[in-house]
Amino acid sequence: MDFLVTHSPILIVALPLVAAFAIPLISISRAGDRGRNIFSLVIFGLISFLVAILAKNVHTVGIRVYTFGATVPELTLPHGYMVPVRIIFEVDGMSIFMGLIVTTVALASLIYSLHFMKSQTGQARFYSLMMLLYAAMMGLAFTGDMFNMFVFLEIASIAGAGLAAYRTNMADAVEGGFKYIVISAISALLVLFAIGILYAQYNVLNIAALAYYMQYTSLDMIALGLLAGAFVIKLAGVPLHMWAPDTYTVAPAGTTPMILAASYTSMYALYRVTFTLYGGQINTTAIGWIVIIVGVLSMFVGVMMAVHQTDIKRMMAYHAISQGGYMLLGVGVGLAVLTDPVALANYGRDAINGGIFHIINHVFYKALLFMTAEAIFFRIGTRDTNKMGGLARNMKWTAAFYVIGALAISGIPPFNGFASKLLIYEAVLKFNPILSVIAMFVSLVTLASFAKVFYAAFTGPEMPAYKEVKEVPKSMIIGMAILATCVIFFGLFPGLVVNTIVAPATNALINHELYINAVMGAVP
Amino acid sequence: MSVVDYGYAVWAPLIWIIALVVIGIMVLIWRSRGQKSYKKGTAQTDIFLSGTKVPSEEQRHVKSENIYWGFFESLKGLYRAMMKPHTGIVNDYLLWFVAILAITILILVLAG
Amino acid sequence: MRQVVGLILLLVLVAFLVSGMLLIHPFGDPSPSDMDDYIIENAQEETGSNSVVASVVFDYRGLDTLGEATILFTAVTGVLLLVRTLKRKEESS
Amino acid sequence: MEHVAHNFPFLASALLMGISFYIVIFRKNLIKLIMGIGMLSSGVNLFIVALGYRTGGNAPIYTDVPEGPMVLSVPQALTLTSIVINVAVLALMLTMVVHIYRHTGDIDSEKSRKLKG
Amino acid sequence: MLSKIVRTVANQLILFILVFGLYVIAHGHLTPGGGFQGGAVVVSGVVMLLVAFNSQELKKSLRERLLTIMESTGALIFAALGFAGLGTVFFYNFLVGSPIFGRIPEPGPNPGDFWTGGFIPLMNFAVGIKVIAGLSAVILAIALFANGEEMEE
Repeated sequence: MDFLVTHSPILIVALPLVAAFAIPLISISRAGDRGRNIFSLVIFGLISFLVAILAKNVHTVGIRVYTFGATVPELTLPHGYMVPVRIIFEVDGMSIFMGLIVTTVALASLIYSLHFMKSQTGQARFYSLMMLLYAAMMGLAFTGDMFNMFVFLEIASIAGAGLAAYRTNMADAVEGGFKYIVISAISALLVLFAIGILYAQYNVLNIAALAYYMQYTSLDMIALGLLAGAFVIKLAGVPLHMWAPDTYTVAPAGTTPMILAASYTSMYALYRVTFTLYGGQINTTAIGWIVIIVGVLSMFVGVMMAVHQTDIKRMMAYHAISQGGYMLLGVGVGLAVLTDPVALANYGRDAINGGIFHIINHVFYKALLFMTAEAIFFRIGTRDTNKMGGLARNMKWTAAFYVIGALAISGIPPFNGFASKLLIYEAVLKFNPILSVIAMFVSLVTLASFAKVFYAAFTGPEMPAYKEVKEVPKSMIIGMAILATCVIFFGLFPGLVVNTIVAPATNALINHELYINAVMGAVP
Repeated sequence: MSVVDYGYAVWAPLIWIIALVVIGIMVLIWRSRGQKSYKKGTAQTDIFLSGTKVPSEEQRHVKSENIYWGFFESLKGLYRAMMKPHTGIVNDYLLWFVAILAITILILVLAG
Repeated sequence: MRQVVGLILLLVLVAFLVSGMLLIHPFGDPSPSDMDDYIIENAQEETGSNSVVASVVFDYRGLDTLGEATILFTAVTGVLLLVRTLKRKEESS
Repeated sequence: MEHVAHNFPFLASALLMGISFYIVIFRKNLIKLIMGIGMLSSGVNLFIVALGYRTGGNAPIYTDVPEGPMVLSVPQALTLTSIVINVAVLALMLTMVVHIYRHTGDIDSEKSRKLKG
Repeated sequence: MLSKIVRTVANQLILFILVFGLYVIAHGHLTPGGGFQGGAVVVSGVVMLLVAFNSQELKKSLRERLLTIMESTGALIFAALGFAGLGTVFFYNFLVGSPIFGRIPEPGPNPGDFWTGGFIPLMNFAVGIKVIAGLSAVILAIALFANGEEMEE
């Protein structure tokens, strides 16, 4: 038990890697597909247990550091030196928050895929890539080293692109995957260039050490611009969002939520860079306003494009962009007032709370919605809402889950979307009322567009073509039920969630001295 | 534990749900006091299009592209402007990317 | 039009990059270099390897190399997944 | 001016990045786009490996090394990693381009486009 | 399928390329080189065979099943060497001071001793196996796919 607590940060990342390496061997061995599925489920159960242990540990004892190759995990600095030489994992409230999100979504996606993937070829490599994507996201959330972050970013990009292009018999699938890999490769290379600039000035690669030595020269400005742009295009913020609908639309069912979660791990990387790496040095108003403007644009353009769509998954992808704008708005407001303690205590902390709380809410209900859309595609073989109608008569569970997700995303109480959106409204109203009004209007249009799709797809007379459509199989229903339960629970007990996992994440973002001291020891 | 307290506002879902249930019960009571002679399936409920033949159910279902027709019609200009950047060409995505990078670095350098 | 605006902004970006390059420490004397000095001094005792690069790649930054190998594995898996045979019929497209 | 003479490798890498940006923006051929991405990564690798150079330094390998300073070793390790990453990404991209050509009979990014709006 | 001269020369040359690649892999902790570089050298020989013979001929000898097993095994060995240090810390160089590869060279310039480096030579071997199998699989798969054939599933 003590062993597990000590080594949980690396075990959480290394076990999926080993599982991904072993899955091809297992599925060509005598165990076959069945053995491989059981193996994946067992590994995921173990990892979820480890994540729970680590979360409890981090929330009680504070930041955990893990130095690779040292004689003890806490030995971050070699004796007599003030530079960390080895790679360090640093797990604070924000990291473990992302870890909880990713683990829940990945578990649901895996269970959902089990039946969805039957009668497909290349299943072994599919599950291997899913494991790799999960491991990359966890590593990106846990790492405390800039170059290591770049490596995990690349793993996530390649695995996500391979999964998005899975249906190679459809031309648009390959195109969506290709756009994703091109965007990811170029943004990752710019991140590497920025890392090179930082390394040239301070000769360290550790985030805490960089923040400790940071002087914000004009080279650091260029590096900050490159990092911010690269992470914004990875999290699909307007006007850099155009790849997201193409990729989310074509990705097969279980993987769309995971690619969505991957985009929010890059949002975590953006917060890590802006708050922790640069937060101590600069007056963050400029970068804060950049984030706010990107957020407002994302909310408005995303939702306006979404109402217009007829492809159901494309509409949901545009809504994902629009909801990402809420998070950027909330955290951007907090970032803009970060250097002003009065405003921060007054509303900035609530704004960051709302923005971060919205990440977990949105990932859960958007993953649920994507799964319902893929369930429809699984049964009737089309994503075009013009061809749908009367599906609720035969697919009752899917319709119910769709209604839950739609009410949650459009901020109808008592579902979880309302709790976080209310936080954002209240806080932003004090910062700048116009932004809050825009946010409420966007929420309204969201409800309208989901009502439209619900009417077109689920209600209405029974279409003659879909008379013998059946409900989707059990494993898919279980996968959706997990997320629906989370949505309702988070809606009913928002206070519990905010106080337990969201507040530590906010504190971790605001008090970056703690993050630095965990590695550099003395107070800067 | 179910309550979020912002210091200046409070959101309590359970209380909200209780209120919802109470209102629902009141609505049901009100509805039960309605007209009793209403029967489904009789001539009372048929559609009457001034004698012309009523189309079948499948044709009556409104397709999703026809919903909110007026909304899109009134915002045609906005949508034309908004569809223009969404070309779907990967080179344009990268053009946007480079442009935003340049503007961001410019703003940061100017802000100091 | 689009070409012109794109070219101008591209030139702005390149100008920023070039001006940034002029601000970096002169080519040939990296300063500060604490981390690398530590590694060059202590690599032999700590890892027993003559090649400092090898000790950095596999010992000091071993996780990066694990990630690197993982990336290669990921790419191979993705390529073999994309060129797989579709004989067992997949979902209706 | 002497700065230009000193930092020539850094300037070369920046200009290489600029050229590759021009390629990936204004060349519609997908193969040329992939070549541009390869050039971009070459520029970044050149920049990082040039960061670690010491004037008159030897390779940081103690086997029969002559006396003198040693160049920094971490940038070389980072470049090694990023080169392998670049190989992996390009292989995946080329496979996808072959698929796109199979489906649409064209590798022009505008003519072979299915998703828009 | 090129001319008989080319095929004969390639058949003889592949042996030398293989030996040189293995040398680069084995001395990665003493000289420039290592797992990735040596693996790339070996795969260049595979590419030469691919040019000399055509892809169907090569497919007969390099089966996808074999390549998959080799690659997964190499990756698993590499990860296992990291896990083996878990007694202290992940990636702890636990072989320094042990009989195998455990010697410590005298500081400063020295002629170099093969039995040094802790787990670095073993990791070089694991990465070498992995790179050889992976890159050969990629090249073969793309070559076959471009000719419109398929590797066996």
